[in-house]
Amino acid sequence: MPDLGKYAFEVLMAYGVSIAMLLALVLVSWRRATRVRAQWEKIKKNG
Amino acid sequence: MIALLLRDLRLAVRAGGGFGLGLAFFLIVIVLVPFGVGPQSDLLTAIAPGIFWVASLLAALLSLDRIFALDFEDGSLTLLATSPLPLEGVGLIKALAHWVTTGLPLTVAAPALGFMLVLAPEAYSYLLLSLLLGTPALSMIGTFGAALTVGLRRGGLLLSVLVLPLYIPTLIYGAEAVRRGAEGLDPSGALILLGGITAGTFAILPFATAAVLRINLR
Amino acid sequence: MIALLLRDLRLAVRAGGGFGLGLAFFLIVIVLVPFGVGPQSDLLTAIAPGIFWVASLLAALLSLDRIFALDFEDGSLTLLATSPLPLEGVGLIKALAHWVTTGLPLTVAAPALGFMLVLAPEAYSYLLLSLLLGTPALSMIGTFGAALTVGLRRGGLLLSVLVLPLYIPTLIYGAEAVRRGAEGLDPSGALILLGGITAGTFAILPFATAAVLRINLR
Amino acid sequence: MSIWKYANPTKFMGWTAPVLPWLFGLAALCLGVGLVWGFFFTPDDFRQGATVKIIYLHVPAALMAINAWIMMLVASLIWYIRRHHVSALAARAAAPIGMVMTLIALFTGAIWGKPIWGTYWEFDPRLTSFLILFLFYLGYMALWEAIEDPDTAADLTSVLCMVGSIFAILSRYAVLFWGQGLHQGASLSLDKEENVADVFWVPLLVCMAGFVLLFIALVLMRTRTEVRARQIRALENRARAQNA
Amino acid sequence: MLTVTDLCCARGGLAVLTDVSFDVDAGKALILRGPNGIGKTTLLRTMAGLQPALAGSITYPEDEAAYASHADGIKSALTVTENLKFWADVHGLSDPTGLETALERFDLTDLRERLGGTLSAGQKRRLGLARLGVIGRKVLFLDEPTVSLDGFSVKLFADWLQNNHLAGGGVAVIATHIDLGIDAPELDLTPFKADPNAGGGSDEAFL
Amino acid sequence: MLTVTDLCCARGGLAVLTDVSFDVDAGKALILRGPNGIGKTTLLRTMAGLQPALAGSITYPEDEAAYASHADGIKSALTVTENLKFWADVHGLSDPTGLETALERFDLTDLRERLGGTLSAGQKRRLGLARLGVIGRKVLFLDEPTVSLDGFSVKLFADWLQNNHLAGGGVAVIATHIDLGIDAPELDLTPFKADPNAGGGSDEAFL
Ligand code: HEM
Ligand SMILES: Nc1ncnc2c1ncn2[C@@H]1O[C@H](COP(=O)(O)OP(=O)(O)OP(=O)(O)O)[C@@H](O)[C@H]1O
Ligand SMILES: Nc1ncnc2c1ncn2[C@@H]1O[C@H](COP(=O)(O)OP(=O)(O)OP(=O)(O)O)[C@@H](O)[C@H]1O
Ligand SMILES: [Mg+2]
Ligand SMILES: [Mg+2]
Repeated sequence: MPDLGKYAFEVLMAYGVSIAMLLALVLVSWRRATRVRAQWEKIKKNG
Repeated sequence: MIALLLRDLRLAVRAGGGFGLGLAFFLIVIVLVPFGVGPQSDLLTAIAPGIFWVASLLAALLSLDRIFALDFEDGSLTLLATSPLPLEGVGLIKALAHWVTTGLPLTVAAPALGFMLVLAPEAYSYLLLSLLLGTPALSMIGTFGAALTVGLRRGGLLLSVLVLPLYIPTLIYGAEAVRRGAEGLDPSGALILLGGITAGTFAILPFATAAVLRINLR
Repeated sequence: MIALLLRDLRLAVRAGGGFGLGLAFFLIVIVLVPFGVGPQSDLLTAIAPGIFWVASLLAALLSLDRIFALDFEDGSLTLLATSPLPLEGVGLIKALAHWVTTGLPLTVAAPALGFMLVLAPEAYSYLLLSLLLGTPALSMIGTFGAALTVGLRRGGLLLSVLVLPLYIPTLIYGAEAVRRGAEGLDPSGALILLGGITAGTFAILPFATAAVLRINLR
Repeated sequence: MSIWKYANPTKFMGWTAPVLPWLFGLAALCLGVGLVWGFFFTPDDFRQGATVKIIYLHVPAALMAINAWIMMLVASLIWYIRRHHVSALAARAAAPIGMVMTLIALFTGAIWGKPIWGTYWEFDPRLTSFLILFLFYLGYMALWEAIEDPDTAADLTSVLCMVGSIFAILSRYAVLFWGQGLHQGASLSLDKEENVADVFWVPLLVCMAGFVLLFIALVLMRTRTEVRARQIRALENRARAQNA
Repeated sequence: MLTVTDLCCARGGLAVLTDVSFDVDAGKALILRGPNGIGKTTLLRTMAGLQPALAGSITYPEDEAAYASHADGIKSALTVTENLKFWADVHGLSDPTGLETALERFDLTDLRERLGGTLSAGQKRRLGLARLGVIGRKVLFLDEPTVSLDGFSVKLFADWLQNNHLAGGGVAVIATHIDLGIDAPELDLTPFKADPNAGGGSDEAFL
Repeated sequence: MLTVTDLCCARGGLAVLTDVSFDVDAGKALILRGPNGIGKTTLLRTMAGLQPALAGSITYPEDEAAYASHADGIKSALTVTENLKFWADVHGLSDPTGLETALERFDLTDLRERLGGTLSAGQKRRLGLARLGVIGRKVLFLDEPTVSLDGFSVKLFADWLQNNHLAGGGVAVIATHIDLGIDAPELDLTPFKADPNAGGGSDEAFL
């Protein structure tokens, strides 16, 4: 862990929140992708 | 009654993102003010409490005309009037649905927007509290106004003119509470009065709303 | 085209006082701000140019959804689309009618309301001039927004969300011109840019409006 | 055979399926390397201290926020002129990503501002124009959500995107009218003398590559989802027509 | 079940119809006829309690009236089922079989998941009529119920009216210009037209 | 005068009708028939140029089409005369005699100073039809023009259509469920119903 000095809070906060936002975006996209795909396969199968 | 509330909320969500939009308008008014007033942050801090309340009021106002207009135009309101639901209940539910789609999201979001107007840090909690206490009154008063103007074309603008004076006490106490909070004074007096206004409007206005609706449906 | 303009103006006058209402809303916003912000006059002087412009913008905004909505609902718009009038012309005329009923009265009245916000005396003429130059752009941009959302229920709120970011340049130049006037600086740069925006919107947006209307009428 | 054939929905679904995992892998690799390098293995700036490390998120996010809008503009034009469905759907898919990028840039910028300028928020032209960009994303997405018919939605949002772009540029110049703000100008110019020192520069480049790759991967994945959703809609419509 | 005595009704401040009297027994329908503008809509709205009568009396069991006109109260953003279910709920009848029956009787089963806004004119009308099937009201006031319906759908409606509604002891007053194919007495309103000089209405005080 | 060849039209992303072809000569009318939801409205809107055709061609003299549906474009705040005059002006025909004739033919003379909003359903419809009389268009696409009209008014309309419009060399395509009493060929649209599997429409790309 590097020494972030008196700005530790700011830097960690920036990294934490940004990475969380990116992950949330990926997660949301992926969840919707799987859900829509499942729905599509169901419909495909039924006719 | 629950059926009506659920239907209204569902319609709000389906027809173009209901929840988000009242909020979005609020956000945009908050954003516009600095564009108009200019970028000096001490000036913004000074006007922030007032602007937040004026913006909530305008966000509430803008969606008022839709409270009854759509139901009036497609005939639902006539059908509701001949249904077993009392019109007082209809008025109350409509106000509630309006608050849930407009006042509530705006209240929750306001603190997050404080930075835009460089709001004083002490004022955040009072902003939340005053909006929570005051916005239901805005919805109820607005519902009454919407009922007054429901049959009229171009009712929207007339509605604002009728409703804005009725909004003034709520606005004054609401903004004053936040301002006192920002300056470190005791805002409890203003908050109590705000709560009183809300309680009073909900006690009286559903009846006025129903009376006015009956006249407009004739 | 003249027939359409006359009809729209006549409808505005008949259906609940068209001319008066945009103005009344403007007035009421100007009145509300001191209630929200509190009565310190130097603070009001500082924010007056911005508030005047924000209020004009909101007054314009509030009546936007009616530009096409009524004609759409009663079928007139479909009939106009199959009439010999080009839809570009319809868009232009609608913007013009909106300006005459909203922007123009507001421009004329604004200087008379200056005292409410303790506007600096030097700024009065620039307030008038900037509103005269800028409000037509607000109407034209708003007409485009109204055309975008014409088919949608609850379009009113969505419309504001779409239109407000488009209003920002006009707002900035307009308020800046008045502020510079108030501070005794040279506002001609801002005024020229304001005029440029108005000219530009009137050159481009009627076409976008027509395209969008055609899509919405499908 | 032209490149347009890849814009056919079925073709599109075909060629993106195998590409996608690679793109995600590459994006994760670049981001991981870049961010770890930036966070752990770069020195502090002599003036800003540890806060320079924020640059590895702030700058790529800011770049992608603008580029996403440009991509949407291009996609909108393609839809409007050539009516390739995938193009419209890709524009729709990109908007939320662009918005998140804008948010990241705003957020990291705000956090950075506190130690450097002493305030989280200031109406500086650069900052303000990002805020306006955020509003444009908001309106664009709201319009997509509000319209029932997908083709109408595609048409209207593409016109909005075109008109909006003009006004976004106008806004950019309008905020400059307030005068020069606190934010530094572009220092990633080709003229290397004035650039950020190499120690910061290389990991920054890696991060930027990571953001670009992530953006592409996400757009493809989200576009695939939109295509699927349209396929479902089409199948349902057909089933309904058969019943009626 | 429905008794109207010496009813006068007004529209726009002017008396339109005077001294209308009739009786409708349980299980019977009455068809209102008359040229455009004679006052059929006005009469129906007055009977439904939507506007006050100038004079005369209307009696029917309380809380049993329903009114239907061109404006069906159909929400474009709700599906057919949701639309119907809402009205059933408002009337306190959330029993799903009633809803199913109504969907079936008005040939809406295939359209049940369609949004209200995507129906054709006649399909919308059928939905509006199906509402009458789910609210369980006995006294119906119907204003041109079969506008835009094709022949088959008109029969569906007549059938429902006769075999479900009337057979169940309901009554209906229907204004229409076309032939519904149900056997019911007709009442031509032309003789009841108010004399323009007769007064009545809120304008009278000023004449 | 009006030629439609192999027309396919779509609604809500799905093909509704395919391969519709017909000719209407000057002075003739065509009546469209078909059950609710078959696509009459869609066909008329496509022909009027309000929505694009999927395939096929429609030819008629340019700037001669007029479309009329339930939504008449009547402004409640304008009088009957003002409403008509507006549409005449928009079509560049400000000649007052045309307006007078139209008022007379549709029995609106007594109502001329009434506001649009105070008309009864049938009177409104007559006003909507009178609009067709003042705009001087030759190719009319009419969607259920006689909804809510009483027998007498239907005759007025049929009369105007036959003796003024068609006799003057116009053509008309009319969708209706009732009998208009004009002698014109009928076209049943049922055989042209699009096969749900056939594709077409914007959904096709996704199937
Ligand atoms: C919310 C606030 C902020 C926003 C919206 C913002 C926006 C941007 C944008 C758009 C860029 C890319 C410009 C380009 O590549 O030409 C950028 C770059 C940069 N920003 Fe910010 N910024 C914000 C706050 C800050 C703060 C507080 C700092 C710290 C002092 C900062 C430092 C930088 C630096 C060092 C760059 C590097 C790229 C360059 O110099 O061109 N930013 N910012
Ligand atoms: N907006 C829409 N989205 C999807 N489908 C639609 C939409 N509007 C209409 N439809 C469907 O398209 C078909 C054709 O509708 P259209 O309105 O043309 O029928 P119509 O023949 O005019 O019927 P009617 O006699 O009831 O007026 C119908 O099955 C209808 O349900
Ligand atoms: N708001 C109003 N103000 C003034 N007069 C009105 C108003 N509404 C209707 N009228 C008039 O009242 C009379 C009765 O109208 P009503 O709508 O009851 O007729 P109707 O028998 O239903 O006709 P239709 O068969 O055309 O529907 C008509 O002459 C009409 O012009
Ligand atoms: Mg009637
Ligand atoms: Mg139809």
